[in-house]
Amino acid sequence: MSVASKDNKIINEKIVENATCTFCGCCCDDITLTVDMDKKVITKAKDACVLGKSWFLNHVIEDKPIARIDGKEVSLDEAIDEAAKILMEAKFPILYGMSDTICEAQRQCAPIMDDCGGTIDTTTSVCHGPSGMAFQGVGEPTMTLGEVKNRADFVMYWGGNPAEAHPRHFARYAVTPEGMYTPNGKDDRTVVIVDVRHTKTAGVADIFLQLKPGKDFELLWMLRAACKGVDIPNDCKDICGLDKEVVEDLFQRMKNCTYGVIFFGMGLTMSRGRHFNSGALMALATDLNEFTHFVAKPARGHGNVTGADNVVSWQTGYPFGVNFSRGHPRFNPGEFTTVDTLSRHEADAALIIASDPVANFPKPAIDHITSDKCKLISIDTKNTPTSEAAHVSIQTSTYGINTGGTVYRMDDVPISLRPAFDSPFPSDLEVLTKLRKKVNELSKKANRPYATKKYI
Amino acid sequence: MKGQLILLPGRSAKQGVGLNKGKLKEEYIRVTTTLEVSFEDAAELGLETADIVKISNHIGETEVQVKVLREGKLPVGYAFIPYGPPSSNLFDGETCGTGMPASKGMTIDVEFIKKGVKKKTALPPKTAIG
Amino acid sequence: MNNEVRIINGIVFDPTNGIDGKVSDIYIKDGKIVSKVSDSAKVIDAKGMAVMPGGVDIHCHITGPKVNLARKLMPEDHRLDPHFKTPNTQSGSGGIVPSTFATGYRYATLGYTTAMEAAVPPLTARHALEEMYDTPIIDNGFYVLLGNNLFLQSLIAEGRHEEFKEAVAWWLNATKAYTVKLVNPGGDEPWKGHKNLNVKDIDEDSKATDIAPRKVIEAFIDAVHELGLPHPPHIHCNNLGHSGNFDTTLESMKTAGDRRLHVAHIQFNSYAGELGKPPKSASKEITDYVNDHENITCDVGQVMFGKAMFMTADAPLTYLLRSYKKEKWVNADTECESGCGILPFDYQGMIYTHALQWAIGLEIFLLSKDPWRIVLSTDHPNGGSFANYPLVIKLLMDYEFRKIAMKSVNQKAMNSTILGELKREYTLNEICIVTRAGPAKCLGLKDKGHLGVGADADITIYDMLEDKEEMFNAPRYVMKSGQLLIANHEFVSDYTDKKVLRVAPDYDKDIEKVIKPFFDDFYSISYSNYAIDDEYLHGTGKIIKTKKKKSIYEN
Amino acid sequence: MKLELHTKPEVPLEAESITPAVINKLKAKEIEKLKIYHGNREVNIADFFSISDNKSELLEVSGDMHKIKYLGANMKSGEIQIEGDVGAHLGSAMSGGFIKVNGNTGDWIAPEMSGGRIHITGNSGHCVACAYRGASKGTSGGEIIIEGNVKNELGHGMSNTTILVGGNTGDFTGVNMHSGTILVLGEAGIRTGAGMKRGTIVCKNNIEVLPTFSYDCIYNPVYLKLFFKYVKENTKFKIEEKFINGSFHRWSGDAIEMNRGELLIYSA
Repeated sequence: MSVASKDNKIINEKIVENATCTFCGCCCDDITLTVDMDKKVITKAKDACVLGKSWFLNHVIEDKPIARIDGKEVSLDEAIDEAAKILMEAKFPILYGMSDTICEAQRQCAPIMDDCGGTIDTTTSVCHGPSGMAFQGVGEPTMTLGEVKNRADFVMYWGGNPAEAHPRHFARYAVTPEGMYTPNGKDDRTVVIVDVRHTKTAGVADIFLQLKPGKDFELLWMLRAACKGVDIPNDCKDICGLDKEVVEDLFQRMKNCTYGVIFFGMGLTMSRGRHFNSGALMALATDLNEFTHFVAKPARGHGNVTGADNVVSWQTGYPFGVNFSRGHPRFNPGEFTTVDTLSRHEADAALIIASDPVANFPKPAIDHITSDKCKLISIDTKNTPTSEAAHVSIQTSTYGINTGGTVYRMDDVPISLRPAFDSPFPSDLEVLTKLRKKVNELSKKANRPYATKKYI
Repeated sequence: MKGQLILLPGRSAKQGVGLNKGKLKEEYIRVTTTLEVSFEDAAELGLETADIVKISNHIGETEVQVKVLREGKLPVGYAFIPYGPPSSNLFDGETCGTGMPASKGMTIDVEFIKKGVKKKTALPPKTAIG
Repeated sequence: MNNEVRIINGIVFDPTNGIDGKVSDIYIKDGKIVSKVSDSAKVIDAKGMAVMPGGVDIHCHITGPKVNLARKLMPEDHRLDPHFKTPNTQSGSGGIVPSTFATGYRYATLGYTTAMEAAVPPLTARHALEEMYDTPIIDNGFYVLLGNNLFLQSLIAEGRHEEFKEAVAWWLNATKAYTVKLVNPGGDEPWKGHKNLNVKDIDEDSKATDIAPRKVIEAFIDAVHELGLPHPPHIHCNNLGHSGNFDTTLESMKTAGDRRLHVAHIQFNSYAGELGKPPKSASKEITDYVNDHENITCDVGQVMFGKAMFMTADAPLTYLLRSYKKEKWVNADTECESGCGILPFDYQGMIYTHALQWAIGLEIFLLSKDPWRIVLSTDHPNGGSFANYPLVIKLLMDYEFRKIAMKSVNQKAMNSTILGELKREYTLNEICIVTRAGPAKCLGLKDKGHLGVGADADITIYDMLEDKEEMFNAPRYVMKSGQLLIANHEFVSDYTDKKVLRVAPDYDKDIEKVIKPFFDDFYSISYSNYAIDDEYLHGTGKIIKTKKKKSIYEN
Repeated sequence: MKLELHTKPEVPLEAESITPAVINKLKAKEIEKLKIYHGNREVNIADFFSISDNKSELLEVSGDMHKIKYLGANMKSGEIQIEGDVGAHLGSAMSGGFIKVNGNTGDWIAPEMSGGRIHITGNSGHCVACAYRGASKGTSGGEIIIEGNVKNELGHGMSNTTILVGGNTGDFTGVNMHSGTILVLGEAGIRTGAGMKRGTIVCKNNIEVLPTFSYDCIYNPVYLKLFFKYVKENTKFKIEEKFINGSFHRWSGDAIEMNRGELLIYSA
């Protein structure tokens, strides 16, 4: 479509309706993009939040090489050959990341590591990995976000800050929308926030509970005991910083609602106790089903990390931290997860896809990944500290803006993307498919002996 | 002036916006080097908004700029910083058998270095408003 | 490349074409069975071996969101059963819910080449299709859960039959499904919206459900009949697993009148006794009805001792079962459409109820007169893993073995059944019907389940062994669409050109105008992002033709 | 047999074949060709260890082995003596025999142990005698003695195992335990005994008790005296007389799991 702009220049404009923003786990799929096809930029992102707008509007096609080895420009095939060679020669390679790419590309990753006998890990391990482990231990009553919109009359956020991390979560799914059995929106819901900080999120609360830092588990445990008929102890205030009456009132509200939901964030998974904190919360939600319908859900973050979880699970049986060095998938968080393998100086090659450990990881891990003991390969859409430190660096196009594909919303609902404009860079899918083929060829040539029996 | 606080790194919208512009760009760097402390602690430590402080623990150290919060926003004794390279400098690689480094609630030393210039507030880009 | 194959000297079992153990040759070209091939065709000598069409599983749970949740839930189970990499195949994890790669390979090593996923919520059907593409070798298709769809229920309640039918057709197209699945129709609303209640009577029209389950069942049977789908609705009846539920099952089947209906895992619906008390067998009442009514097909859902995993859209049932052993449990509600419950389980021979369930399944097999309408299944993984199929076959084919097996389980349960008196032994031909020819016919798959000219060259060749469990556990050759995958029990190649079987009935485009407002109000994703693009089939889609029939509401 | 590490592995080395049952059957030459796994490569033991015959049933292994996993895995009988640090999964699924470590160990010591003894003179990592992720039950027997400190999740989901710790423990000691006994002579971390079903946790120092535990009484059971006597005879732990004869605060819990476990904290 061509339209006249203000100064009467004709610009070549395209409208993309119902586009999906992949910045946070909300995956809002109702965004209307206006694209300037000449300049290759998105000029408007109607209905997107502040994060979404900055995601769409800041995307420009940069003038930079597709592939580099040690900073020198090379062809894509040369870079892929070099990457495949490094991975096959390595004795303990790891593949990490995958949160900012589509499922179709993620699907290529586990087979690559299967062929070269490495470890595959996703950003889940430093996000809601502990919740995943807790899920394996206690299970979880859960739901899709539409159920919250339609039914929930009790909504709780625990240890998260959706106002800043998932800005449209309130309006689209959980607090204000008018649903089937919640025709009056927020008036039909009680919103409770539990956090140690008075964040922006606390502003929407009907009830804000400021917890003593690090006492999430204790409060959850008291509520669980309350489900079994144990009284809230009198020294409740000393234990968790909340008055006994407040906790009792909270418990009554949880018990007496019709459809209750708890969203929880990394305040639980990242603090002391980790998987036991989120496990206690899931167990509490399970216990509450004795009285009413109650569900819980981790408010998962970045892009398509939920998709990575799903893909790795269906291909290997385990959600993250999966090792193939003995010819079949093995799972043990803490042993095969990226932070550990790097901090313990074990990995001798690292393929980082669409994520940035050099900026976000703990210092000991960064020290190893940037050392010459570990050959670093990066596939990313943007320049990051990781791509700059990498031996082989490949630039790809951006999902959801330049390429289509599937992403999973935080509640495991898959959504197809509608790209806005094309990019001169290859897609992750294209690069990884080529790499998978190359690694497979090399592995057939290497002909390593395959194990056939269980060793332990 | 030196004291101890417990650090609670986390996400913020500004950090998310900065991330999209590019991790090597100014805005992201500015956001991720801002340490939020409570009103009470600032008084105790004699800190004011825009002061440059060194924060450190047994893993590493980094220099950040202070932002003093209004009363009641943060519990006393705690400090907040958005995730980013500076906060990474203080994380331990220990994951307690979970794969997740303890990136909330580590004790840090805070030491005053010098007075700083007040930063411009990192507003979202113009085009993004409305 | 010469893609012709000649299988010679084999003992051929092809019940569809009336061949019962006759030594003859089979010719294959371009993935199909043909009447002759050139002399340069590759020869497989199957002397002394049984040649059968590839197995068809009509009801299992192997792909989709709930399967993946169950997979994630069980690391300790995967750990005990690794699936190793070979030069031709990828690694995976086994256990009660294997990873996708392991699922495909393990079905193939039992001689199965087609397996239908029995329950996928429409909202997450994309996920199921993606997983199917990662499940090697076997052809798939899935049944879409529509029985608790609130929009469709409201159309039924308002008597808008034409629009209902069009909407069902739209949903089948939008999700790329094979047929409709009803699970505990009407049960989701009381569960989600009324503090975990359930419906108990198929004529119940309480406050919790605006519509009685029978009305829903009837409407779907009619719609699917009129749309002319190759396979009727698949129903998981109300009250599944409860003592005394056989009445509900009979009533559900009667609702169909003379129209077709497939009752899934019928064993779980064949219990006499009082609600809340230990069950008794009602296999006779159920099989009597099935024997007399040619419109009814069913699969057994045989319970096998050992590990199992409840994984069903019948969420209240899993919650009820959780109360016995408070272990990990998953509930997953899907907006406007479905529920889901997941619970790891162990069937133990010494427990009365479990032993009785095992016996009821076998009774149903042995009492049913028409093997073409009763399909072998364990409702994998609800009654046990599909890896149990060879053992089920041995139990059916060997009366003496059955008697020995009966001795090692709960005797009170055995004394309350007539299993010991049933001396019938299945023949190889009958086994071939209940595992291949029958399910293919039930599904309306004309190219599968037989070895006549024009059929897909999905062929399994077993060594003729005395021990039937051993025989069916390790086929010597397995061929998919004419490509040899297993030769001498080893994988020789990895087949990727698999198919997703689906239907695409025509519908009136105006129905979208009726559906869309509901989406805008009550769904959390946009209407235009709901229907699945063809690219999710990765070029593997295969449409089975439908034939519209006259509406019974027209005069 | 005596195995001495001559080359440090660069990446994790998995050496489940180093157990008395495998080694004692073979001659030194044959042992050299046993397979172990260096990352994803199959290598011979001789690539990393020098082997000498000490004409004894005792299997001696020495060197800095913090990257070596699965030593003594599946062990049913016999004895291993380890000089130096070892890595994860020591004594995995062992059902009998004795492993002595003069040094520190990594994480995941003795998962799924059902019998035998492990004695570690140094410190140990996380998840000692812990159930694998997803499983509700961990070890089902055996005895573990650690003279130094242990980190988190000691005895997670264990039943019937006895664990004696001379130093401190991390958080969640005895979490979800089914039965068995844990003795902590140093400081225990927070949330000790969370979700425990039965079993006993004895602490010499005061701990922060979870709100779901309820205080019963002070008492001085006879079986504890016998237990301490046993500990004194079998370890080098310093156990003072006043501790042996002392009284203990008894807390019962976890209320979430029917209150049948006990937490004994030394009073005076």
